[in-house]
Amino acid sequence: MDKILKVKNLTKNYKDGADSVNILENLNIDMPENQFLCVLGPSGCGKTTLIRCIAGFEDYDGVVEVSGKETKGPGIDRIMVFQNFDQLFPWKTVEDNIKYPLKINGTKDKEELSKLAKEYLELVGLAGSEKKYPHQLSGGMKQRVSIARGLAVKPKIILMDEPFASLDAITRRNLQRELLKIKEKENVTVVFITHNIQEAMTLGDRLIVLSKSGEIKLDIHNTLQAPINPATEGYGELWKKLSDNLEGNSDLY
Amino acid sequence: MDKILKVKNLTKNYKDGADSVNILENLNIDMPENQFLCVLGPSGCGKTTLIRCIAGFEDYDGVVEVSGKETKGPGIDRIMVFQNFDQLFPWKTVEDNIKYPLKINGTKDKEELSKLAKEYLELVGLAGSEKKYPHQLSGGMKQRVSIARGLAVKPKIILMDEPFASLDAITRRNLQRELLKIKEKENVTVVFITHNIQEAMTLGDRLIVLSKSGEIKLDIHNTLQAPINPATEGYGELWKKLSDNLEGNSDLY
Amino acid sequence: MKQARIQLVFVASFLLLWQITYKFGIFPQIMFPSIGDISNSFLEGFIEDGLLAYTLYSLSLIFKGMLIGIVLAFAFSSLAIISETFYSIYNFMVSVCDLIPGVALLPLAILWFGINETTVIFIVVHSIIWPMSRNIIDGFNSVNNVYIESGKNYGLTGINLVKDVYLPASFNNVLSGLKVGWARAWRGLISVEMIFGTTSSGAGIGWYIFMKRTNIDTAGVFAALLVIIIIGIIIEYLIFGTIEKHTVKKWGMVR
Amino acid sequence: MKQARIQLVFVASFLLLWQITYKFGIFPQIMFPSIGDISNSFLEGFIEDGLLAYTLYSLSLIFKGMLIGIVLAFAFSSLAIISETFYSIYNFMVSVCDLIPGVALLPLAILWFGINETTVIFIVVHSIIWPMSRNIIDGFNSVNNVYIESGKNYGLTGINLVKDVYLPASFNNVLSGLKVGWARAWRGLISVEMIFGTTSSGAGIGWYIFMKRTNIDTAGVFAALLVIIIIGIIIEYLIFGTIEKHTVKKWGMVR
Amino acid sequence: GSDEKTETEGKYTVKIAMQYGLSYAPLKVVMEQKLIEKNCDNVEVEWVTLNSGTAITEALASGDLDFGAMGVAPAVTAVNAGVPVKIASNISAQPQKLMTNDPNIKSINDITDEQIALVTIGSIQHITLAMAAKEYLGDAHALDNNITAMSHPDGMTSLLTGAIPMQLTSSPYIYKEMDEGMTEVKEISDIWPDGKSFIVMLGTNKIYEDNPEVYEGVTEALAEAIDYINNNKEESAEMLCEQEDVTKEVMLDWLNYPGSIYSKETTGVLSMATFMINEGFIKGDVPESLDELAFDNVEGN
Ligand SMILES: Nc1ncnc2c1ncn2[C@@H]1O[C@H](COP(=O)(O)OP(=O)(O)OP(=O)(O)O)[C@@H](O)[C@H]1O
Ligand SMILES: Nc1ncnc2c1ncn2[C@@H]1O[C@H](COP(=O)(O)OP(=O)(O)OP(=O)(O)O)[C@@H](O)[C@H]1O
Ligand SMILES: [Mg+2]
Ligand SMILES: [Mg+2]
Repeated sequence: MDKILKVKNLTKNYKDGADSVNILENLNIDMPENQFLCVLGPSGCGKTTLIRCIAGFEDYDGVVEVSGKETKGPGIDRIMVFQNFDQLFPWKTVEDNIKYPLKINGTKDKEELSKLAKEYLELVGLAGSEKKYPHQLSGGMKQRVSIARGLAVKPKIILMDEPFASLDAITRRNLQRELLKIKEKENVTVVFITHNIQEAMTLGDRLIVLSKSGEIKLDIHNTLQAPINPATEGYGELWKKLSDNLEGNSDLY
Repeated sequence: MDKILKVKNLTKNYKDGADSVNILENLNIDMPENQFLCVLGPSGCGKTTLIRCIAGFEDYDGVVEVSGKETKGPGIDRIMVFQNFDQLFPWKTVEDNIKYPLKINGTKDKEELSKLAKEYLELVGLAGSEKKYPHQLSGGMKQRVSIARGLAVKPKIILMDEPFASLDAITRRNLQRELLKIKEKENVTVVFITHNIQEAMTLGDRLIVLSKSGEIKLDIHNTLQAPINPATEGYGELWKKLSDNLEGNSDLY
Repeated sequence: MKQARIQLVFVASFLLLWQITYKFGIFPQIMFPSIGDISNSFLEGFIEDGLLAYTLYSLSLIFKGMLIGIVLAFAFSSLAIISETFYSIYNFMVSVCDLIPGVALLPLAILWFGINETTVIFIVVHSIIWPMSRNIIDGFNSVNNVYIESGKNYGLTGINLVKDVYLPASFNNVLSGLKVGWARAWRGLISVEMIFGTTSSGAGIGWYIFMKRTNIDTAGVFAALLVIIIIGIIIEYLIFGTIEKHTVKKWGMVR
Repeated sequence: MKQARIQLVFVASFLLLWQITYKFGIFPQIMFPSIGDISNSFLEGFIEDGLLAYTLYSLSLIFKGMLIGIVLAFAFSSLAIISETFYSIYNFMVSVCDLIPGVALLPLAILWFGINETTVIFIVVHSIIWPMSRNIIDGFNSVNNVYIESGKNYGLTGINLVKDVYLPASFNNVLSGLKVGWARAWRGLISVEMIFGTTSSGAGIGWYIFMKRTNIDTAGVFAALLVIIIIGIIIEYLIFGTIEKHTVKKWGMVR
Repeated sequence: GSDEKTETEGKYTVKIAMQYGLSYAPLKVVMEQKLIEKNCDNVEVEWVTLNSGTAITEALASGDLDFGAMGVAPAVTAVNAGVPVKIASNISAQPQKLMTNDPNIKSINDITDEQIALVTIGSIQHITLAMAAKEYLGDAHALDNNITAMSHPDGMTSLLTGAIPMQLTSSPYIYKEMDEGMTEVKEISDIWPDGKSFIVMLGTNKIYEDNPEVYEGVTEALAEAIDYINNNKEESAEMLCEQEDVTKEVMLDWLNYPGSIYSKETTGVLSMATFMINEGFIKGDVPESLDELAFDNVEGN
């Protein structure tokens, strides 16, 4: 199977002063279609930077290819769910935030749009908040609408930056499950940043750990058998491996 | 010991439309000094709203008392660490963001200020980022600076809204530990919102679970013996109790 | 509304103070008429002097000027956001052109357009396009990056990005620009009407003020200013107020 | 810098176009002098006609006017943020006063201050205080709540909150306001100098333009405008550009 | 604004406003030669140059000015409106002509709806046009709708560039326009022939009554200056050419033109006032004698 996403020799420097350093240096990642890649790494190591480069929001050295073609800037084939709470358009209702990208990408039928908005809002547990404006939502609600907006356009690749960080355990688990379902059904390729090792193990079929200085410290396939939970065979070892590779030592959590 | 914080009959309605509902209704919470209260609850249930009322940023019905005196608006006695990433002043460097509240609250000595800024930045693992502006930080780094800023002023009460949500496991664990140390040393009272049950159990000596509709569903003292980890006696039961009271059912996590 | 009450009290105090100043003869009465005189002039103006026609004529010019000014300011500011090259040029033009007083351009305008409405409208447009562009461009430049990136991510480019993201995201600045532009339009128009008037093709309220001033009819001047103020208040609170309520306020973008 | 290069090309093309227009006699030469004529007038102006003195005088008035205008606009806008009552009044005043053309206020200014520098400065202040206040107030109103809440949380109130939070947080709008104000100050001053005249303490560049026009010395008029433009560019790119670079741009608040 | 002026160190500050242009030449001479200071010991003079009669009138009414020079028509308007001022002296007469670039317009009767540029309504140009209209067309307001208000230079360029067919203006513009081949519509100069008052000096009642010495000092200085110009054209031209930004030769030409008459005696003021009131240009009662418009010292009609 061909690679849908190729990151070749990616080097990123924000060039924001004389002493600015390379955040990422010569990074290489290949992803086949329908892979679910989880990226772990200490705070400030460059995870967000990496997917911003993939999404096309940053200048960088190196090449990012989608389906064999070099990308130039952002595109609807790689949808980003930002780490930022305030990524929804504040001038649009929750519903319209979801409908709008669909509309500009070809779904003109009003009923179809309403149906889709409803469907994805239900998916993230927000049926009933259609008419609210983003400033009327809680942090976690904003995050969920953003996820719904991103999923609704059915991108080839979805780039998610700690999308579940502000969600309670139950909502998070439900969304994890839904995300996996969608991934299979729609054949999406996912790059997913998380700080939660367990989440990474549950979701990813490939796991990357970045070091403090932005290098790939670990890049492995998740061979655990679904459904993955602490009782799954090999869970403990994998957990330990990831945890050990995360900078520093862990004796708790 | 007298109560340092009393929330009496707190009712909050955002009054943003004809069909606006009470987010919180007749809530009562008393906290003695030096208590560490963890608040759990599903996304959108009113946790942020609750501590915003305590902090004095919202209009509400009912009374919030600090050391027996009714509060009127915000005050330096109750420091809030917001859920928002962008709570740092973008026009100040990381260092100045920490120094500034100290300066306006009486610490005039330059060296003293630098020493304090350095100390708290080291605490949150950000030594070396003193001269950066907030827009040059990663999400987790911003969160950590905000925590440092809040702790540095040594408030009587600190209100923390998912402060560790965007931190990796190791940084999070370190900060949890430091927070507990500071709490003991400075005799701070903490209200701490989290979605992480384990975190709540590790940190809180009191645990509150809010229901979807903002009622107090559970309000218990954490009687586990420190150091608390999954092997601690009673850990499993407490975990199950909290988890069961969080709206919905949990069979995973 | 509490606001309206405060404003009413303020206006009433102002009028009272004015009348007291008048009564005590602090200023020569020929230059400082009483409230009564001004009211009389106001009524007389409408009943006898055709003040309504002057007002309507000025309003028609203002609306034409505003329309052209708004369209051009948006078109150019949008272009400036789309193209960096154009940005360099337009930003430069705004800084330069905004400095040139309308009076100084009048001869050129007459040369280009002749002596007619177009010349007046040209000066009005010149009064508003630059400050409005300044507000719009600066507003566009300060739009939160995440909205622009979201927009681009979902496939918006060029004019669509401007229309659907830059514009609503900086709507507060745009409204400021419109308010400043609206005031500038009035001031520009009145100034030009006062130095360049014609009785044949229609005359505006600036001309009316000029006539009253020439005839040392101070009450008449104030009556005409009153007309401008009343129109201004209506536009401010009815039009701009309503727009604000249904946009930036509803969106939680301003207090 | 790429920007500067583009702007240079633009200016060069503009000059070329001007010269071509001139050469082909599209407009009567009495109204449309050549670049050479304008340059000559420019040099002559400084060497023989004391253009420098006129310019400096105008600049001194502008700086006085700007200073007063800025101080007042900030003082009142700050008060408006601190006190809701004052907000209702001041917002109302800004909307109303901004509509009143300086020329129409001239009689009152003469009455209050007599014919002297103060009257001119008064008109300049009137030109800038309202649009600047508009930008400042609207900027203050759109400051992100979390900054204000942080500020209040750390014990800031009243003027300190304005100075340390509102002001830097809305600095982009404030800069817009200053730019618009600066341009308005020039235009206001030139207009008042042109339609009003000189005072006993000196004559400014607007008066210079008036004299040149009266003598149908179009090249002289353009030379004086050139002076204004050059000063404008210096202020824009040196002063405002530098301020922007070291504030809003450094802070990541604008692109 | 008048309070802070008056006596400083026993000196009275007299504040005088003039306008820009050839017609104000005598005041320039007074200023250059410090004639007022020569006439009165205890006087300091503050000169201001404004460019609208209206602003001067307003300053007179406010008490900021003691004297102000302006066209006859605005002067009459001011006195008639009740501003506490009267004419203190005549200053000059200037030729004014209705110039056209349209060879088909030879007489006022040829004018239909063509626009006429003149400096402003209520100006002497406006009133003379109305007088001609009354005389030749039978209605003082017959041409009111043809008027476009424009400053002299703007009007001139508009005329020369063909933007407007006619302009009613005065010297030196008429000379420049004649040089460019513009022709004259005769009747205007007939109705207000050379020599009739053009610019007059207004003084406040206050200075006339409270400070007669100063008042006299100023009017006498003006008379001296007028004499000086009439007798020393060469020197005057030298003195004035810089102000007007022309060569001395040109200035001398202008001063020597038959219509440029400097005199302290008013001519036609009463008739103009009568006309303005009768034809409704200003409201009020027709003055019975010049005394209602001018102080005692003024001679003429
Ligand atoms: N400014 C506001 N205006 C109107 N409604 C609001 C506002 N802020 C919050 N709400 C509503 O109040 C409810 C509680 O919000 P709150 O932010 O307190 O939730 P939370 O418990 O902090 O959730 P999360 O864990 O997702 O942050 C939500 O239903 C939300 O829609
Ligand atoms: N716009 C920027 N300008 C300059 N430096 C930046 C910028 N954004 C991020 N950085 C720097 O790049 C590094 C990586 O940041 P990034 O946001 O990619 O981290 P992250 O791995 O996503 O961290 P977190 O888990 O805390 O979100 C950090 O050191 C940060 O200071
Ligand atoms: Mg990140
Ligand atoms: Mg919350």
